[in-house]
Amino acid sequence: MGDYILELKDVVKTFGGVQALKGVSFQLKPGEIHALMGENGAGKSTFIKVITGVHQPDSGTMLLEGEQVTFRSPLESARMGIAAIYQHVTAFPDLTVTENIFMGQEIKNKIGLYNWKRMNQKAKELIAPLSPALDVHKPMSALSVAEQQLVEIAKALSRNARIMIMDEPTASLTNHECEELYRITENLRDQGVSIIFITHKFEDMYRLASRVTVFRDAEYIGCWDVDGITNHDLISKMVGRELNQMYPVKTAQIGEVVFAVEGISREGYFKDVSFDVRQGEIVALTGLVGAGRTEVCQSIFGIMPPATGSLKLNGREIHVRSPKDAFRFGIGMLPEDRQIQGLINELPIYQNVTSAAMDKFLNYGILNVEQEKEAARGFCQKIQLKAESIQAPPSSLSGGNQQKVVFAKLLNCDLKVLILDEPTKGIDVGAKSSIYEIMNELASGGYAIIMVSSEMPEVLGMADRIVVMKAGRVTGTFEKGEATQEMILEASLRQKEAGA
Amino acid sequence: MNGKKKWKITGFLVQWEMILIYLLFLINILLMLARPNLYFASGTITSIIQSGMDLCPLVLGMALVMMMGEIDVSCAANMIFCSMTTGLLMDQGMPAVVCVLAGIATGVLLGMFNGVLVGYVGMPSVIVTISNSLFYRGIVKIILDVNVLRNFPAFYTKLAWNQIAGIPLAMIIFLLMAAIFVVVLQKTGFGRKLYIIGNNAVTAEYSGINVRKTRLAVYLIMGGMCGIASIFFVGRMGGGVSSTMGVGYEMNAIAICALGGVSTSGGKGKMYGPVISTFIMAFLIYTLGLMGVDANAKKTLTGLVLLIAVLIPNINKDLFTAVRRRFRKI
Amino acid sequence: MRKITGNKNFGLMVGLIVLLILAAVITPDLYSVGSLMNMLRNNCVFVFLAVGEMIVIISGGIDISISCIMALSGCVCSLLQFHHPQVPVFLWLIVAVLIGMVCGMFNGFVVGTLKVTPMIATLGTNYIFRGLAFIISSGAWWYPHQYQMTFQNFSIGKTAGIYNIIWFAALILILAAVFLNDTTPGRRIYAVGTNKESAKVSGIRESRVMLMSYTICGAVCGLAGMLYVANFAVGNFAIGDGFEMTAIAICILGGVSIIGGQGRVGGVFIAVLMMSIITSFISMLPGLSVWQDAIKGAIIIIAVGINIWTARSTRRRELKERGAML
Amino acid sequence: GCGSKQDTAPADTGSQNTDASAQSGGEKDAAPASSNSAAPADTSASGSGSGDLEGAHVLLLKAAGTFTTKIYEGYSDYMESHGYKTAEKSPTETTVAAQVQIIDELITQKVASITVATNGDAGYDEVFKKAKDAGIIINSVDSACNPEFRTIHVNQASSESLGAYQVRAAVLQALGVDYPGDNMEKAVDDALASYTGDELRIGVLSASIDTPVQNGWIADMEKELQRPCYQGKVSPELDKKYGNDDLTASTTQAQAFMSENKVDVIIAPTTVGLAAQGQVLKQAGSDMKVTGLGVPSEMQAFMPLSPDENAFDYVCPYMMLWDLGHLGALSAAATLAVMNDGFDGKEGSTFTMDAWGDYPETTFTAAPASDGGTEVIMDDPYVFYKDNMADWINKM
Ligand SMILES: Nc1ncnc2c1ncn2[C@@H]1O[C@H](COP(=O)(O)OP(=O)(O)OP(=O)(O)O)[C@@H](O)[C@H]1O
Ligand SMILES: Nc1ncnc2c1ncn2[C@@H]1O[C@H](COP(=O)(O)OP(=O)(O)OP(=O)(O)O)[C@@H](O)[C@H]1O
Ligand SMILES: [Mg+2]
Ligand SMILES: [Mg+2]
Repeated sequence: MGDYILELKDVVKTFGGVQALKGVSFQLKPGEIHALMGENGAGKSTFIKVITGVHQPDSGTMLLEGEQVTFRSPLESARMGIAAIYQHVTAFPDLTVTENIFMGQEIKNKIGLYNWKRMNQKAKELIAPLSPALDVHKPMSALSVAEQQLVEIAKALSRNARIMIMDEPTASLTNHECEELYRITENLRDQGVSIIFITHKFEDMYRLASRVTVFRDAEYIGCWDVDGITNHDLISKMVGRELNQMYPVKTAQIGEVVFAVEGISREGYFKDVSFDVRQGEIVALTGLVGAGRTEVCQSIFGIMPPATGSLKLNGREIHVRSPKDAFRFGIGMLPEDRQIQGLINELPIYQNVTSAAMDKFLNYGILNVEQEKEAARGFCQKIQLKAESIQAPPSSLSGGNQQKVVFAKLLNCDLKVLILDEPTKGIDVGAKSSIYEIMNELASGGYAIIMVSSEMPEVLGMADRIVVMKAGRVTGTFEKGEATQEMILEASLRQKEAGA
Repeated sequence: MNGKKKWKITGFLVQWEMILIYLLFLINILLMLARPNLYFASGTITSIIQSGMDLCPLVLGMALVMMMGEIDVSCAANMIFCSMTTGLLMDQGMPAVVCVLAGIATGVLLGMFNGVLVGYVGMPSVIVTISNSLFYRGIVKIILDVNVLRNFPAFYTKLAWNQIAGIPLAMIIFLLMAAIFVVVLQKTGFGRKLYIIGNNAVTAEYSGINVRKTRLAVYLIMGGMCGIASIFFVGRMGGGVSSTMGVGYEMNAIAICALGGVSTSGGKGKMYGPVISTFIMAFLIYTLGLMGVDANAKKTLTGLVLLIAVLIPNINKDLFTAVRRRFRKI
Repeated sequence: MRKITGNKNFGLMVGLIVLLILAAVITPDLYSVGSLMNMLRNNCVFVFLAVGEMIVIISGGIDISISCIMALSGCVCSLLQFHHPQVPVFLWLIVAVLIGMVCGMFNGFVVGTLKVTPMIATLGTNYIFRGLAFIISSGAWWYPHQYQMTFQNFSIGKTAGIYNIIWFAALILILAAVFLNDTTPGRRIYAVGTNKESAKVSGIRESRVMLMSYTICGAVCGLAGMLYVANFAVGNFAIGDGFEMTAIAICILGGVSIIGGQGRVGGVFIAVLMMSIITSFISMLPGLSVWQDAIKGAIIIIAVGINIWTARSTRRRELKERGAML
Repeated sequence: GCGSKQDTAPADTGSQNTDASAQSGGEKDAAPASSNSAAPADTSASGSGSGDLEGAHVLLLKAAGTFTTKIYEGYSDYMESHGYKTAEKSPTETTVAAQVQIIDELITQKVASITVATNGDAGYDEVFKKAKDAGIIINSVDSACNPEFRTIHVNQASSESLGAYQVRAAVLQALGVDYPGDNMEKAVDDALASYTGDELRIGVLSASIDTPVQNGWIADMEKELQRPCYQGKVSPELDKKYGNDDLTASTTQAQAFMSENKVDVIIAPTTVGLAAQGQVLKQAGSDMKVTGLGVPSEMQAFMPLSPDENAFDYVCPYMMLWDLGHLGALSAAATLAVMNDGFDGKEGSTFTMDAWGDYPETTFTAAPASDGGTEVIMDDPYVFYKDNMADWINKM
């Protein structure tokens, strides 16, 4: 039995009526990096939570170094040397970075009180390799999503665990930070830590993992050595069917400029940002963490209107003071953080879908619910949403399917310009490709699309034009053909604007 | 995602609003058994219902406010302020219609003040309305001082105390208003917005809902309902008002809404709930009174009933899933 | 300078200073040592209530029943010390705290374990505790001659020239500050208040933390009840009616976030001072007795407004600094 | 002339309140508390607990408390000795709404009569109308209700005399004059005639701002101050503060009086206010005096208890009230007169109260009241001072 540090057999977990795990098995060797992959809703996150004791399995056994164990709370697993970074950032927004890092393993002085000084100091040391400028005294809520993710990583690292589990840690990181994370992860492995690494990105897997386990529809599909498996095989194992082309061939006719951003600035966020987007075109907005892309999008969308500069729709200047205005002008946005900005977790899916354009279903002020459901059903089919029913709340869906609900919401509005902030963050290959498909279709249908993305292949694969930002300024604009990964990276590190 | 969800009788029978109805029946049966002579005497039921109607407009408004995830602790003070406006204008000899409308307009105005502070300035509603409660009542105390207003339109007392064919007038008006509120909350886009904001105000904002305006609108409605409540209240109080009246009514209104299944954190519940629980409270308190329960024991019991009632849905949910699972196995 | 204006309680402190100056000009009598001490002494009860309420609010709950816990403990202590004068008085201190703890535990159980919304749960127990207080006291009042001097001395006796009740309040403030800032259970309260989900995956049990915060709140309010009756040497089941609202107002004025996760003892302390001064100040202005409520309400709104405004301007300044770096 | 009759009569009444004194047993100290706690048990025994109130006579006072209990003892004693069922139904909160609710319940329960002390000036009209339509007799006691609906108001003492008594006592105390016996009016005239100091200022610590009966007394205090003997000697303006009959509020206001040091003496026409003010002054060791309306047992810590003490060693040298039990019994008599003897409360009409305790059979005449209705006045206010306090603290 000594072969495996962690072994799970026939683990079953149900939530109400939903079977999240149907008897899955899994083995982790000491000192390996083991990738866990699978479509959205395959049960990966649930599996992790069963390991760490957040959820208790209905049946099945878990062996830690050959000994059978059961964890009734994450504290118990932590005590046994298992650390985890969960998929949805599990930060305490009002507590400082330091405290978040040391939650559960506080440093205390002789009489049992917190030693804030030492904790702050150690926190700084832990976070420095990941993000040197981060102020550990700041509350978590003041950080961007990516920065929060970095803190979560630092927190897991501080545990000195034997087993480290990371659930999509790279989902909101840019290439640069991913590299840093790879380095750290490899370091850990070299120190003998066993690592489970959940991801939707193949490059993560190739780069790090020696073995990969695939789940599909709550079932265990198999485990392979990374060396012996091809991309194509893996995808078909994950989706259960053949998936030929990740990025669709663009069919859209690019037309006139629909929407132009001219020299907008907002103090402390971004300065003098200009770009435009044409009918049928997909413009990617990329850059490193904290480049201010999200803020530019929010400005355009009316969440926090720009202080100076102007927006032009079809050549006419428009004033967008609120998202309501934006929708009226035909500008819609898929926000970065779907949990906080995109979903209404307690209301049924169909009400989520119709929430941005309820007026369509109003008769003399009364909502026509049947019509609403009809429309929602249509959109959900279009994006292949996996849900029990459109009456179910989004909280019962997996991360990827939740994102699809937000997507369906935008489809329901009649838009001209679509802003997609990290549209495929945490979405599996199957869903990703169908979202690319949809984007392509929309572009063909005459939409102008602005896509914020940190994933280089996605940027290169989907965009007609690429706008790179660095520290609140545009540092480069590239046409589809001319851009390479190196050029983009160079631009995102460049000090001064180079001009388009 | 498949087709329509089937309407299930079991699901219908155990939903919260139905449980409230059972509760109402239970209290009735209790009273019927304990005091048959009183229960079947003419006028008893009418009196009971009338006794619970003095704050019904507050309940309706509060349900909207709570649905949105906010609260209004100032409604009782607002209500007294409205009564004062009407009363003072009546003393000036203004036509009754003008006075009543001015009273309601006052309510809307005070509601607007709440709404602007909550919606536009971004203060938490609890603090805004607690301090405005002090503020509004404080002004009433300053203006009225030791004086009492007794000059109110005659229909006030008729509304609260008269009946048509044994049916209390106040109840008829209440049910009419309740019908409007049910439609507004359950059927209209406006109502849906309240659910959305109550669940996740940020998402609401990103979905193009003008959250500030909606918040303001709800507080305006609440203010208006305070104005209307002043009619019911002053009527019930026999057409007289002084500065300290109606203290604690806001808590009663909140308790009734909570009993009705409206969550204080927003986004949950239906309008029927508070409507039914308005009657439950009336019956409960009156019944305890008729059974000779001492005024203080009455309070303790009311508290227990409130607690047990809000506990039922939790127990009920577990029970329901257990039952469902068993049926599925068969 | 920036550090001062950037402080979360800046608005409050400005308000407090303005009030102090105003009071000094208009009612200089307020500043005689005796008046000041009496003012503090009689408002100490709000220190207890607000600290208790604060702990509950930080954990993400709210407690409407605090004044009733206070009344219950006040009644029981009054009754006992009257009927059993031979028992050493410090025992009543323990009794008071225990009664409060039991009540608080019940609240915590209903909120934490049974998962009833805090507002409603404590609205319910509010009625229950007050009713119990009535039943225990049979509606009777206790008057000064019915209180032993040793019992009264808990509040009105002096140590080092300062009333004991003020010492108690200071002790509670310090304990609360250390507890909330530097101990694991204290930080757990913030953790649960700021994000329940995260707390769950960090192995913090929400139900236990809620139980703890309500129990502590209850204990402090129980103590408050005893010291309150000892202070005034008058007691009945109705004491403290409506204090919960004042306590909540003080908390929010002191910068405690009503949705949980944020709040500091210092802010609450300043807020209590401010409220006490307002009350005493207004009651000393002849003819202004009826203005009390209106002025209190207006001041809370304005103070909270200033707090929001300073928070915003701090943020603006931060952004400006960052803007310079762009 | 206020005195000699009452001086003896109420003093003997103690033997009448058999319940209370029996309960209080031998222990002197324990007496007030145990009689307090015994009272609600009495209440339930006499009907309210058993629930069926049809045909019962109900006393509905402002709120539960010693004051209420003592009045009800007299009321039920008189009623029961005449063979009638009684109940006491005072609310928990001193609010109009609570009383309206209770009255409505009582109507449904078909009680025979309601004797009420209202919590406010307004708010009862409709429910009283409903009660009248149901044939229920309505009288008021202590705090009058709308004359349109009551048959008679049973007033403990005329408002004028209460106003005047309290002002006189206050002025005398400010001048350091001990209770002069029956003629306070003359004593005030004498004392002020020789007074040459600064204009005296009187503070009033009242209950809530809209308590009608208190406002009436305060108005009558101001009227008393218009008398020529006060001109230039005592300020006609009263410095009014309101303690809402709440301990903290009353104490805060009481302390304000002390800190401001602007008034020379304080009148608290409410038992809660008087005790609060007494406590504040006593604890501070202040020279300021307070008088007003108080219950002896509640005030024993602030008053002289034996004739050989110096009254001015205490913060409240003397104060006044009336015999609460007697007031209850008189209200019962008035109700029975309306029910059985056709007493209609018209001005000049009379009824006879049977001998009760040591009060002999007395005939009362309905006189016009200031609110336009009629009232019977029980007596002049009764003054408690060092000679009689010791007797009274066990009885009231
Ligand atoms: N707390 C829960 N209650 C009910 N259902 C749940 C819960 N958590 C997960 N599920 C369901 O369990 C299934 C597996 O979800 P899980 O989050 O583990 O998927 P995943 O593989 O991590 O997907 P993704 O890649 O999108 O993160 C989904 O169908 C989801 O809806
Ligand atoms: N709530 C906040 N408080 C303070 N600063 C913030 C906040 N949100 C974002 N920022 C700052 O604004 C800048 C840009 O934000 P952000 O990181 O969201 O940009 P981005 O390019 O969209 O990056 P990404 O989407 O990869 O996170 C960063 O410096 C970030 O630290
Ligand atoms: Mg997942
Ligand atoms: Mg971003």
